[in-house]
Formats: sequence, structure tokens, C-alpha cells
Amino acid sequence: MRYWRLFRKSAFLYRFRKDKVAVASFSVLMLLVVMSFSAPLIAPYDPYDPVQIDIMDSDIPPSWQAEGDTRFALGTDAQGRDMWSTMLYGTRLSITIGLFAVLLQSLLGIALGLVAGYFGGRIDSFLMRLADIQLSFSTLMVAIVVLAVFQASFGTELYNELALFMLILVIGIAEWPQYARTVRASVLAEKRKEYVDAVRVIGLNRRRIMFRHILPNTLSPILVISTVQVANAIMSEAALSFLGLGMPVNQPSLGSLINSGFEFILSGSWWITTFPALLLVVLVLVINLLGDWMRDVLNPKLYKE
Amino acid sequence: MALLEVKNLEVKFPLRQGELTALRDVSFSLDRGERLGIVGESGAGKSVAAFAILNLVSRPGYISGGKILFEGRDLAGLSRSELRTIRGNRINMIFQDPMMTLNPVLTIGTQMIECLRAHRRITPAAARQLAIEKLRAVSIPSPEARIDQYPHELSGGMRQRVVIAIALLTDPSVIIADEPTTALDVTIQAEIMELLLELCEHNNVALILITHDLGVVSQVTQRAIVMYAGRIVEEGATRRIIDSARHPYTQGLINALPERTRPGQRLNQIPGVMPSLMDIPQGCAFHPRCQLRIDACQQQLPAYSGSEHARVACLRVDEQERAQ
Amino acid sequence: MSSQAVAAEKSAAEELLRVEGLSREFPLTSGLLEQLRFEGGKLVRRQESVRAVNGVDLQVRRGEALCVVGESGCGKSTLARVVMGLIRPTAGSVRFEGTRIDNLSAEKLLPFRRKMQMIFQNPYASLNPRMTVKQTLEEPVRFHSPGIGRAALGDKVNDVMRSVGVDPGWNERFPHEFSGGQRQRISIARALMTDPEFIVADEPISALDVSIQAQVLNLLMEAQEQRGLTYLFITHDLSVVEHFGTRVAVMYLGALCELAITGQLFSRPRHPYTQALLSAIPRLDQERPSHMKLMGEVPTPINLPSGCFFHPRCVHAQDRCRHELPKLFDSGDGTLVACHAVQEGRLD
Amino acid sequence: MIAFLIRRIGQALVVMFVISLLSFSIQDNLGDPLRELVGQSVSEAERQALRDQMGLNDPFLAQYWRFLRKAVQGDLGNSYFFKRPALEVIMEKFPATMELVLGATLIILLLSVPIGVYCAINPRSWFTRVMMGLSIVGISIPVFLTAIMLIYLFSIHLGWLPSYGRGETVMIGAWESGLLTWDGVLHLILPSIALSSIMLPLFIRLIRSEMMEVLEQEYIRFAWAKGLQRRRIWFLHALKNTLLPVITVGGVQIGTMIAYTILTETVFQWPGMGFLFLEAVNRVDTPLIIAYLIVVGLIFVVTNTVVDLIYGLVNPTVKLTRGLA
Repeated sequence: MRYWRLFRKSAFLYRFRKDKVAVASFSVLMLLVVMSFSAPLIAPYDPYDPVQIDIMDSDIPPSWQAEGDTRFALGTDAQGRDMWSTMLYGTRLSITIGLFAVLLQSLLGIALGLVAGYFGGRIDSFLMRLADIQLSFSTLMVAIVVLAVFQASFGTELYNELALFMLILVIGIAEWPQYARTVRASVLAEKRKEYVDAVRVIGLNRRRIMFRHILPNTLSPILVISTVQVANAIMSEAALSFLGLGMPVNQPSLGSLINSGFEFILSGSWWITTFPALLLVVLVLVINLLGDWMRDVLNPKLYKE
Repeated sequence: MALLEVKNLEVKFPLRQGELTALRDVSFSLDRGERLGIVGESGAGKSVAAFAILNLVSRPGYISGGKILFEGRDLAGLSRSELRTIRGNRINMIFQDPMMTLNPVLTIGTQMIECLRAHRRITPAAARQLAIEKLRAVSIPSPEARIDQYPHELSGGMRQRVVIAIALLTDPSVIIADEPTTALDVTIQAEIMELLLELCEHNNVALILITHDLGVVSQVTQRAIVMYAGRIVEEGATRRIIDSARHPYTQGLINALPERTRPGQRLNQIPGVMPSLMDIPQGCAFHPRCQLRIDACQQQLPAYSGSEHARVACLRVDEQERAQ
Repeated sequence: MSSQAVAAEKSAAEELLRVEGLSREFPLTSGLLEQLRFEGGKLVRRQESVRAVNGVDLQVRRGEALCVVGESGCGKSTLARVVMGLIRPTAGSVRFEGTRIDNLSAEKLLPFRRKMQMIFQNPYASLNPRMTVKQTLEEPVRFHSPGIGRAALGDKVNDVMRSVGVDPGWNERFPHEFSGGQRQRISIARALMTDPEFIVADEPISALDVSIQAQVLNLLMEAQEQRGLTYLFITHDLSVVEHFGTRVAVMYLGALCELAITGQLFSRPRHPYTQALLSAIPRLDQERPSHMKLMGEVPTPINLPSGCFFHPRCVHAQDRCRHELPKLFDSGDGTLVACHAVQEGRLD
Repeated sequence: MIAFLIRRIGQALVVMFVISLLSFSIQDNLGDPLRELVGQSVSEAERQALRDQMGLNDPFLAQYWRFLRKAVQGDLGNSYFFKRPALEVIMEKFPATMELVLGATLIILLLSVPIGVYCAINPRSWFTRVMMGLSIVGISIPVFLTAIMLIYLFSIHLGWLPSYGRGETVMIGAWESGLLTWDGVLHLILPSIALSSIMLPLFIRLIRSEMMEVLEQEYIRFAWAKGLQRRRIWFLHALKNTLLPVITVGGVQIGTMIAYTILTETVFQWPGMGFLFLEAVNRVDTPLIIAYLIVVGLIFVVTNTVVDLIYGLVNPTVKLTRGLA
């Protein structure tokens, strides 16, 4: 394994260095991650601290505009929060939700995909039929319905408290079929290869074959879809928040920020929507670009079945 | 004048790691009705040579030099529409794997009729009639029914018959067959090969047969070319090459066959492997594996000696022959 | 020729592997849903299956190379896999050194796993791309003799690598750094690591180039001599069989047609299918394709013909062939043939 | 064919079962129906009596069965807000959503096929590079943002197109159509573009990569060797094979499209089912939520069946009619 990593890394790194788009995307992504996670350190204000928010400061345009205020570089929102600080915290939330949702998805999906691919038969067809049905409904639909029902059942207050976990849970569970299908397909493809027969002939047990031989060979497609899935999860979160089913106003993610600004865009407060929107698009774009690049380099067979 | 003459053909593939020369200085000719075999192992460039004739080298490969004269016209210099009057009309091809050659979503009939309609003014009904005739000519039972079927409804052997029928549709002068029986079973192979041979003889079609199987070459062709690492190493009458090969590689290839050794004895193996086209050795490409190599083989690319149709590229050939 | 005959005689006494009445079907329609059909206005359930192997009886004698020959879909690979315990048979038994092994649990099978190894067809798929040569070679030994010391294991890897002609200095490399021929050598090395007695080789050279085929074939023969191996050699290439095999079994649609000592089979093939197969090999001394004509195409193993499986393509077929499945019988000189025509003396 | 039918029916049943269960549990959980009927002032004893009378104290299965029987008859209860049968309210909005989906589908079909094919045939041209760049940007912009940007640009800034509502509509029987008036069509433009904005780049990329894969196949090489015209090779031989996986993926995307209508309709205040659904969620209008879920479930079942049928028609190796012959 050690040697493999060494070798693979070098080839991987070489092609990474040669691709300007990949390097640029990676740098931007790292910058965003580092900045958003050090938000408590670098943000001028704490948007979660009511003491630091003054309603009198609401709706201030960016500092370079005539009515701007040098205290708030990118202006403030309708509640008087500093846009820049709120965006940093919001990005942190979006990335967190994206990462944890994908973690959950991948755990669920890989486990079910492995089971389906390796054992086959009834379990396989049951799981895949289930995946089919869920996929045909689309993640967003499932998430909207579940969150809407939850919100309606338990009231907005409880919902606001649990929003973060609910989002991770719902996006995580709703997307498992993507992983399960990919993993299953590559497990099936690997299982057919003769090296698996060769270790079966040696007598290794199923678990060892599964984890030591088959799973490592399905990592490339998993890596590729994981990247894209993080972008998708962030987008889903934004969409849900935009519909008012996501993060509450006092703890806004990028999506809820955009939503809160949307009402004011007609009255001219363009900055409340525009800045978080730009940030969201850049974030998703660089992840997608990285995913694209990775797909080209690793060139896994992303099975359609 | 020869029907088809390939002169100093060179094909290159620009790759990420640099440019790869897949064919170097390949020249040969083909007369009307003649059957020529191109023999070599995988990676020798025999398929590239075949595809280059119709300018069908797969991307990103391209013809970087040389001429392909068909009835005196250089195919490499033709415009796309001019080339189309040759491709699939005067020079037709048969591919290796009949399971992959036919379009899975179109009926046999569609794939045959379109071929005729692309090259002739012919009504669909007349084209269909002709297609059925050709299917009958390749001994496909009940062609009237088969013509409306899809490829997946036919067995491998049947599909290759269909491909041969397509190749014969336009009464071509040349058929290039790229390993036409490799993907088939032994008994089917023999049938298809015999069919192909009979049809070529009967219709006076010249055949270029690309294969790795020396037995097939012996059965079908009159003249053979042996390729190694992108270059022709030997050319001669098929019988002569098989009975008394002159290039050490050809000799090695023939002697490595089980039928050249008594049962139970060790086979006469050629040591080593064919070099990758990325790093072909200096001098004679075969020298690292050659028993007869001398120092000069490592530097000097051997020139062809002998006549046009009986040549060999080996520095030691004269000595060897004198010794015999 | 004589050396083969001697080997055959010598080994006649000791039987290493015995296969009896072996059959394997693969259900073609997995779910209940696909089995439902409308037939004559009624809903009928019909189960279709691929009958890959149909009642094969076979013995492999110690020290011999038994070649199983046949065209694609004749069940020879399935036979190999059933013998190796990769697939369970639907009927029949496999015995190794007298012990029935086809119904053993994975655990009870382990001692036999050591003694039986397999070499595969595709050198590009038979090695785990994420493991170094060393890891690939060490795994079987580590598994079967967990107590082995690191130094001893290293020595063993080096020895075996040397014996298959791969430089032991390359043991940290990954499969993709090797050519097809070298990979096949490594694949052979892996099979040799547990010091097996019996090796099933499933088309080990058919994916290789002619000049490499000779190298690998020589290697297999060397290993056989040095280690006293027994081979079950699966192939479609008769010219290799003639050279390599002690005895030959010819399969058609999952059943044995003929089983004979190699020399006898090639000099005097009995079964019409064997004759056709032999005549179809393109030989260097032929100036035209010459082969016995068969009728029609190879049927799929899904709808097997009644009677003799070969009868629809056989020019000698008679009424009996269409209804009665021929059994293997000894045609006198030790050659087993399954053909009514031969038995009735219609066909020599 | 039988297998196909049974599987389809089975899938439909599973989908509808899940939805009914979900709907039923919502009904059970959300709001006390008594509160809707009587005020707070009624005593506990009277409430119990009413409950018994309404069957609210029956066992779970009995209640569920009653719910199912009514649902099958189309009786999903009255919307709390509109005080009318929920199904009726939803079905009134059905045409609006369908016309929006139709508009977006047209945009996707008309643009993605030619662009995708062009990009596959000319992988190195500048147009391809631009399209590939744009498409990845397009995928990265959420639908609601595209919608907001469109409104800002074309309605507020340029003032060319209306930003909300359906405009003037015409009733054709029970179908309220905005396609027949100029005003209605103008209103449809921006929402359709917004709805197609993620799917379009997705399809362009999908068609391109599938087509490029197909172009590498031996049968395409053989088609070249046959001397066919380029157009025939590209648009018959290659495209037909490209469409097979595209149809499959397209079927899955229909669900996503319906989900996105909720977003699009919200931004454009398009009076369709999605907009209504979100309002219902905010008002905790349970019967309306249930009605929406059931209608959407039916849409999925129907479209998936249609997609499968189309796939079977295009792909000769899939025989839907096998077993009937």
C-alpha cells in the first residue's frame, strides 16, 4: 500500500501540476476552506452574537458606494449583520453540511453497494430497485418533502434548532443510491476479474477478499463521485435553505443568505444576494472543476448500470 | 502497374509522452486479384498499416509521410469526398470482431442498403434485392428473413458472413481483412476463411489479409510481409517464407510454433519481448532478441536486400545464406 | 511420441483427481418475473438455463497434463472452475486424492486449496492492480503458513520469481509495469508459491503473442518436470495440445466427446467432432484451407438438442443419434468415445 | 412484456404505498382535525365522543384502510385554507406546472442534442471549449440563482420580459393554458429558461461524452470504412446509439425537474403545483400536501413507464414484446 501511494501520488501530482485549471481550482477551494473555518479568527464581527448586531446598521451598501460605511466592507444585511462576516460563517456551514452529508452518503452507499455487488441475488435486486425508485424521485424532492413534513409536524422552533442535523441527515440519506450504484457496478466489474478468482483459489474468506482486494480497486470511482457529490450537497443545501427549509435566519448558510436578500433585491439592496451568491457559485464551481479533472485523470469506468 | 502501391508510409501518434512512430518506411504493392498476407505480433503495426490505406488510422494517429497509390492516384492526398468514392466502394474492409463491427441498433438490411446507396444510384428496392443476393452468396440461410434482423439475433459466424457480404456489395477491387477470423471459433474460422478465399478468387478481388496466424497465411495468401516494431522485416512468396525464412525474426516466429517441435520437447522460443513503439532500440529493432546479432546491428538500421517482392532487412542475411 | 505414451502408462496407476457425472447449470432468467410467458393464451412459467457442463466423467492422473479442448461455450472453463471449487456443481462430484471436495465447507477445503492452484487466461486481469508483485506472491504463503518468517518468505518469493524468469529485483513493482508475458509468469509464480501438486490452467497462453506463447509453454513444462506437477490444461488451441498434453479430452456443448492419449487422438481421431476440429487447424504445410464441413452453427447451450448434442451438425447422424444420448465407451485401445456411429462400427 | 408490466405495476404500487403511508402519517400527526371542526371551547368529554364518532380512536390499520379507500376514490379531504377538495385545488394548478416543464423540456431537447453532438464531433474547436466551460459553470449555479439573475437582468434591468405570474391564460376545457396568448408565452420564457438551466448543461455534457464514446466504437469505424457520408454516420449510426443511455438518464432527471419546479415557481411566483405546495407547507394545509405528493407520485410512475417504453422502442436488443410472440 505504501509503495502504491508513493507511486500513484507522483503520477497524480505530476498531472495535477501540469493542469492550470486544476491547480487554480484547488487553490481557490483551499483558500475558501481555510478562510471559512478560521472565520472566528478573521471575521470582523460575530454574526451569531446579538450584542454585536445593531439594527440601525441594516441595509448598508458596500463600503465603496456612496452610502457605504468603512466598518462594513461588503455592507450589511437587513438585520444589520456584516455581510463579510456572515458570509464567512455561512460558507463554513455550507461546507460542513456538504462534507458531512457526503460522509453519510458514502458510508451508507458504499456499505449497501458492497453488499449488493458482492452478495448479488435477492438482496441486490431489492436494494437496486429501491435505489431506482428513490433516484427517480430525485434528492431534492425527497429532501423537500421530508423537511417540509418535519417542519410542519414539529413546528419551526424545534426545526430551527435541529436544522443542521436534519440537513445533513436528509441530504445524506437521500443521495445514497448514487454511491450504492457506483460501488455496486464497480464491485461487479472487479468481481468478474480473474484476480478475485485467484485469491478465492488461495482460500481467502469473503470479507478479506472484499476489503483487501475489491474495495481498493473501487476507490477511483468513489473518489470521483465524492467530489461531485460534495458540490451537489452544497447546492441542495442552498436550494433547501432558499425554500426556507434549511438553515434559519439567525444562523444563515449561503443559501439562506441569498434567500433573505431576495426580498430586498427589488428595493435595490443587491449586495445581500449578490455576494453570497457569487461565493456559492465559486465554491461549487471549483469543486466541480476538480471533480472533472479527477475524472479525466483517474478515468474510472463510471458504470451506467 | 500495380493495383495498389504503398510507398514509404509513415504513421505517427502524438501522445502525451511524445510522438510515437507506429509505422516506419512501409512499402508494398498489390496486384489485381492477388492475395497478400501481412504477418506480425500485436503491436507490430500490421493493423495500422491496413487502416492507413483508407486513411482510417484511429485518432490521434495520422499519416505523416509516404504515398498510397491506388490505380495511380494517391489516396493520402484525396479530399474527403474523393476518398469516399474509393472507401467502401473500390477498397473494402473486414474487421476483426464481428460482434463489434455491426451497428447494434440498425438492421442488417439498413447497414447493407446504405452501403450501396452511398456509392451508386440505385433504388432502395433494387439495393435490397442485391443485398439479399449477397447474403445468399455468403451462404446465409433464408436471407430474405435475415435481412430484417438485428445483429444481436445472429451468431458470431453469421455476423462475420454478413460483414463479408457487405464488403462484397460494391464489387470492390481490394478487400482488406484485419484478423477476420481471430474472434471466431476454430471450426467457424476455417469455414469463414474458405468462404473468403473462394469469394475473392471467384470475383477476382485482391485481398490483403492481416493476421498473426502463420497457418492462415499459408493457406490463403500468395505473398507475405512480416512486420516487426512498425517496420517490414521480410517480404516474399508465402511458401518460400514459411519453408525457408531469411530474417531471424521470421525464422524464430515459425520455429516457435508447436508444430515445428516434437511433442513433449521444449519449444524454440524467441527470448524477450517486442519493444514498445515508445522506445524502439537503435539500429535493427530486433537486435536485442536476435541470436545472430553483431555490433553493427546495434547502430545500423538494416536496409532491404533482394528484389522488390523478395526482400529482407537484416545485416547478417548474406553471411547466413552463404553459410548454407 | 513414445515419451508421452510412457508417461501415460506410468501415471495410469495413480489417479489424482476424479470427476464424476459433473453438471452445472446457470439459471438464465433470474427473477420469477422473467420466467412468465404467454403461451397459447395462458400464463406459463418457464425456467431457462444455460447447461454449461452436462455429466462429465474424467480422471486426472498424477504427473500428466490432461488437456481439455473445445470451442467457446463448450463448458471447458466452467469445468475448470467447478474443479477448483470456484463454482459448485449442480450434480456430480469432484474427488481429490480420493476425498470428495465439491461439497466441503470453505474451512475444510483449505488443505486442498494449498495443493490445487489455478492459472488464468487474461494476464491483464489476473493480478490485483493495486498490489506489488511481492504482495501478490506473499499472500498465499502468508495465508496458508501464517508462521513463516519474513526472511524465509522473502527467500521463497525470490526463488519462485527466479524460477519463472522474472528478476526478483522487480518485486516492488506493480502489474502494469510488466508486459503480458511477464504478467503471466507472475501469475504462474503465484500458483507455485504454495508448492501445489495440481494446477488448473485456463487458457493460459491464448491471450499472448506467438513468440511469448512459446516462452510460457516452455515455462509450464519446466515447472512440471521440476516439481512433478499435474496439469488440467484448458485450451481451444489444438496445436498446443498436441505438443503439451499427455491425454486430451474433447468437449462439445458441455459433454465429453472423446478422451484419448494425445498421440492417438491426433493420429486417429474417432468422434466426428474431433475429426472436424482437427481438420480445421490451419497448418503451415497447407496451401488451401481444408477442413471437414460441419452443418450449421454451434447451438447455444440454452436449448440443447435431444440425443447426441452434436447430431444437428454431424453428417453421420442417424435416428438413434437424434434420440439417444451416447455414452463414453472404450473403443478398444483405451480411447474413450461417445458416439453411436463409432460404437456401431458405421464410422471408424 | 409481462415481466415489464408486472415490474412497472409493482414499482407503481411501492411508490404509491410509500406515499400513502407518508401522507397518512402526516394526516395523523399534523394538526388535530377536531380543531378544524370545532373550537377550543368544547369540553374534553365531548371531544372524545366526537373522536369516537369520527373513527379517530380506531386501530391504526382500520384508519389507514379508510384513508386508502377514500384516497382511491379521489377523496383526499378538503384543503384547510381553500375550503375545497384538495385534489381539485391541486389539479387546477396542474396545467401551469406541466406547461412550465414542457417549456423547459423543449429548451433542453432543442439545444442539448445539437450542441452535445457538435461538441463530440469537434472536440477541439473553440465553440466546444466555450460550451464545455460554460456548461460546468452552468451546472454550478443553483436554479434559484439563475432565476433571480434572469429576473434582475431581463425584468428589472432591461424590462423586456415579465418576472412573475402566468399572464393571460385561456381555458381549454379544464386546462388553463398560457400557451395560446402572447402574454402567456412571454411569461413562460424566463421560468422555462431557469428550470432548464441545470439540466441543459448536464445533458450537453452527457450527450457529448456518450457520443464520443460511441464514435470510438468499431461499428463507427466500419461505417467510415464503408464510405458512408459523414452526416449519416454521425446522425444515424452514432446518434441512435448515443440516445440509449441518454434516455435512461433523462428518465431519472424527470424527477429532478419536478423538484426544481418548486424552486422555479417560488422565485417566479408561478401559480403551479410547486408554489401551491410550498404555501401549503407554510400553512400546514395537510390535505393539500397529501394531494400534491400523490399527484407527483403518479407523474413519476407515468413518466418512468413512458421512458422505459421509448427505450424499448429505440433499442432493438430490449424486447418488450418477448413472450407475446
